[in-house]
Amino acid sequence: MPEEATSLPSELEGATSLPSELEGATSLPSELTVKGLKINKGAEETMRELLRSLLESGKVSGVLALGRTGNAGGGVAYSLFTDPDAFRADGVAIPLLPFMPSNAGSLLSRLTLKGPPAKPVAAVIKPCELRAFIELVKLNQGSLDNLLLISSTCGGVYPLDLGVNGELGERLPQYWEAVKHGELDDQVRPTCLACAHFVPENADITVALMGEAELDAQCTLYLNTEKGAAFVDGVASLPSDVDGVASLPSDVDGVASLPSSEGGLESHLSGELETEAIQRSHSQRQVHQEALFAGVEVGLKGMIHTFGRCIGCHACKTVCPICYCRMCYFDSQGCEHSPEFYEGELERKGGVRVPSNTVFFQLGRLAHMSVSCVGCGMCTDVCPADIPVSTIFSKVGVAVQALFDYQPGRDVTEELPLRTFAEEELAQVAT
Amino acid sequence: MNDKDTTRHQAKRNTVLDPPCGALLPAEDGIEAAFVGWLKEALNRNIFDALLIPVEVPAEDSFAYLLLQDAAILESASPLPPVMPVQGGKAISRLTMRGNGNKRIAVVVRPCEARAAVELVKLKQAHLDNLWLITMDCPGALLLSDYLEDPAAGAARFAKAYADRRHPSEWDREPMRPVCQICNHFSLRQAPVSDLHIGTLGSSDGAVFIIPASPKGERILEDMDMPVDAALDSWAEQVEEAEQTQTERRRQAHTELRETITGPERLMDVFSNCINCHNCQRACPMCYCRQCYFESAALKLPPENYLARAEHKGALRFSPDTLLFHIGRASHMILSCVSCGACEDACPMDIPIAQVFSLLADRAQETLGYVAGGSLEEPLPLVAYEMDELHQVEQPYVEIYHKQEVQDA
Amino acid sequence: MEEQKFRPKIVGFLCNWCAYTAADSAGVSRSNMPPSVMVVRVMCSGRVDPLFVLSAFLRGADGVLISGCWPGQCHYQKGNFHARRRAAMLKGIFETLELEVEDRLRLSWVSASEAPRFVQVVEEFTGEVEQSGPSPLRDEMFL
Amino acid sequence: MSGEREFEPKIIYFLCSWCGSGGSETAAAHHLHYPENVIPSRVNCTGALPAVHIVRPLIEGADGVVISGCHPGDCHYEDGNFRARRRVALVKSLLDTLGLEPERVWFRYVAHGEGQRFVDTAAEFNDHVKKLGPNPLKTRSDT
Repeated sequence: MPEEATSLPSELEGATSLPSELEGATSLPSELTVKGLKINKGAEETMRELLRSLLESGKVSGVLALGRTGNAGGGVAYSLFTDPDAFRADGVAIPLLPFMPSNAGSLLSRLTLKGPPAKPVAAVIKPCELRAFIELVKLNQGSLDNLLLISSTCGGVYPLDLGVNGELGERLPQYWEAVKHGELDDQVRPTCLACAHFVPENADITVALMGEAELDAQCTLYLNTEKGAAFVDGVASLPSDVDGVASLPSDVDGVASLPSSEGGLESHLSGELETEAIQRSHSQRQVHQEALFAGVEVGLKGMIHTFGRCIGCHACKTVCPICYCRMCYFDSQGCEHSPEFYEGELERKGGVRVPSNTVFFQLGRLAHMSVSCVGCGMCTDVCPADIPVSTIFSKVGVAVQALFDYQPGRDVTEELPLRTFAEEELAQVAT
Repeated sequence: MNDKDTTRHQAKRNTVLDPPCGALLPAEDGIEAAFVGWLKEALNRNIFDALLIPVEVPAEDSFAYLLLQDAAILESASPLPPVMPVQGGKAISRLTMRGNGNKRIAVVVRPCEARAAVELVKLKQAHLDNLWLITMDCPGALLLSDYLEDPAAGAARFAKAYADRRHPSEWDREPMRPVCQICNHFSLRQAPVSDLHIGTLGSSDGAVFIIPASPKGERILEDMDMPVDAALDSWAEQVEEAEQTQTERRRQAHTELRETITGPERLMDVFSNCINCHNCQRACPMCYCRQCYFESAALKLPPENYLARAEHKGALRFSPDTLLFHIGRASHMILSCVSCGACEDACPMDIPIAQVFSLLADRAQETLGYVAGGSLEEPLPLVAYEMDELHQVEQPYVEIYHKQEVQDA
Repeated sequence: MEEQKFRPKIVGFLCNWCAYTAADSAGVSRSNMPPSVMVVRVMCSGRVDPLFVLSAFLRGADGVLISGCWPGQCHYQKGNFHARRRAAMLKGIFETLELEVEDRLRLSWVSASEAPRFVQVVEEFTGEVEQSGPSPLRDEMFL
Repeated sequence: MSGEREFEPKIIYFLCSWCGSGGSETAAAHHLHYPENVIPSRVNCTGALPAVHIVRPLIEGADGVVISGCHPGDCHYEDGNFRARRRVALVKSLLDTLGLEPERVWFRYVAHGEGQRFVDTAAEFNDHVKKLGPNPLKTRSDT
């Protein structure tokens, strides 16, 4: 019961004093690398408790997380919660729901576009959303200041269709069962099945989900940054006084020894999060990815086959977190052609599609954003013509990013590849 | 003012077309084939220079508007495809937004697409001078998502539902999109905005009517050496009958719909799944703005604003403008809404947006005495006004408050 | 009876300071070169947005030539380095999608004084494109 | 928590700069007062008030919106108020169809000299909205 939980005394002790029967966090060397905070509550409950307590104590002024909408509670949308009650067991917030109605990276960008919030705001987002946000920050579309980013080792999300026809709720038990075994439910989006980056990078706090057999009863929070540790520190309701549960070092020294976020956030995944389950899932998803990429219809014929049924709604662009331009070139005057243009094309080819620029739009968008494509899959999800946009974009993204040894969302201090260069490189390109 | 009144009334009177006669097009081998053959002949005889018509895409899983002048491409053309992937009005607008071209182009569209084109002309987003609009009695279209699941099966479903093209009472509207099921502008009579209309209703075996609806259309039939001498009584009769049933269906559906959407509680249930992708706006032929207000800087606010609103409500849905977007969009385009259903086709969350908008459109257009796409002459309702109208929205002034104020003072 | 010889259309984006000047001086010195390149002068090869290249291909070009100053000689110091990265990216996209146009995009450094080199680049590239024939993207209706 | 306190509506009062605002100035000159929770907002002409700006306050936190422009025939721009009337009719039709209380929007002409009428309108609308109660939209978190 949350009410009880709040009244529990804070049992913060040094990390070194963790009882030995717990593996994972406790098996680490006593000094600096201790980041796993083991809690004897389920992951869902832990999240609720943590967020509720953060709001209640005023440590954060708001929490961006998924929540139910509508009276029937049928819909799911991200919301900016300020009322701690939303995170009670019967509250509307559902922070860990495997569903992505929009890429929260875009939402965080919208929130912080005009500057960081005056008081901290927490956000519970998925690894790909986090990567997207890092890219957006690099593109000057948001700010990391005063944000507490909480993410989890992701078991994928369900396609939007499942949220519409109400199957989402029914599938959840299956989903969590699979996640516990470090597996993926086969109904999650193909993009997720093939996701190579399901372990969050740059999160202040990471909730371990994949392969956590006991995630209904206990969970581990990895405090990757000083910021993350500082926020969790003092959350009374989390570390319980039940035997065998680790808690965070309360002394400042212990906290300070955690990896610092100075000079930008960096990935500080330590060995303990790279569990066997995660590694297994990694290789499984790699196989999926290869199969998925191999299935892309390539060549001009392939493009026309794939994008022939495109209705030109540009929804893929609208939901794409990286496509932040307020006025896309393909919606601009540059793409509003005169009748003479169409007549010229008609003379040349004998026939011309109206509206034009179907494949041009896709290739042009690739040219503009593929170096930053995080492979979140929103584009496929939202496509009313069921075009596997994301598969194609990921495939190209991976290839193009490899050219520049770049990984979107890896490091906020890393320059965007098209904004930087090395004098001695790519000599083979110029002839 | 008198002048204005007369023109408006004339415009309104003109909106029911009753040409006494049409031409007959033999169609022993199927209506589509006959129609396409006729178009091919017209193209070969240089009656038009080019055609804008839905053509099956190479993957054979959908249709796209293609501007063509090579008659060979017409083989894969479909004058009445089972789906409406791109609203034809939008295609016309893309083609002619910068002015009339030099080529004479015949455009084959559904009636709702022709009405959208007319609205777009009034909104200065299209030019029809060098276009010939050709429409057909339309049974509706399938939901795009349903069709794409299995295009071949979809095409078969569409063909079956529309097997008897001559009797609307035989049309099975069940497989069609909800907004098509309640469409009462499926023919030309109430919105004679095309130049030629293919009347399948009430036609006899082995022939369909080609009905001239404008002097431009008459000239084409003349040039094609087609005598305009077939009486249209049976067509008019069938259309009128179907219009009545459809109008009744529409009224009933709208009454039922109102029950399910009115009030903030129910309304927010309708929009609870919305993901703010604005795809309805993107697909809508009337939403022509290059930069939509709802994607503009006007709604990009500092974090304190969002947090303050969240504080006030306990939480703030994010992105925060779901309802504002839908009502606001309605306030921008609803008077031109032709209930074409493009929005619903494009919605990834299956929100019955076209149905809601068709209800809003009917009522708003009724309030302002306007029919979207009804005629080129009638001015847009927010551009025109009458001095003596709509007094019901003016709040009458009652002196009672005056007295109170004096007492207070 | 002979079929008309295929004459490729190449769109050349030439930087104002180097390649364009080289082309100009090649013309002034009456060098012979194939009339295949339609020149678009840009202030810097770094000005060439990937969309320029795509739009050239999709609207009928058989080849695209981007030509600017040698590395280290850019009038704007680093524009050509950016151009090189963009070209690499475009080629990466073309290769991944197997659009068979990656060899139809050429990036060549030509300094202002290298008129003969410009002629050579145009001759070479025109020859290559002639060999490969018309671009597959050229006549496709459903683009 | 604040259930005990009397409901004090938040009202946006759009005033055209020639008549409505003039009315408020006249009211000020006569030392008439109107409820403090009525927030005046000047627009150049009611005809220049987009329909969205009537809807937006209702969703983002207001309990009512009232609009005052010149009397028919008095518009500084000749016909702005007639256009405004059509727009208000449109908004009211939308709100009515969606069951969102069109009575939260008022449209009443106030001339420059009619200070009393301005004050009365503010007071009367304030009472009217009080009777309607809080706008249900403004407390919903999922709009």
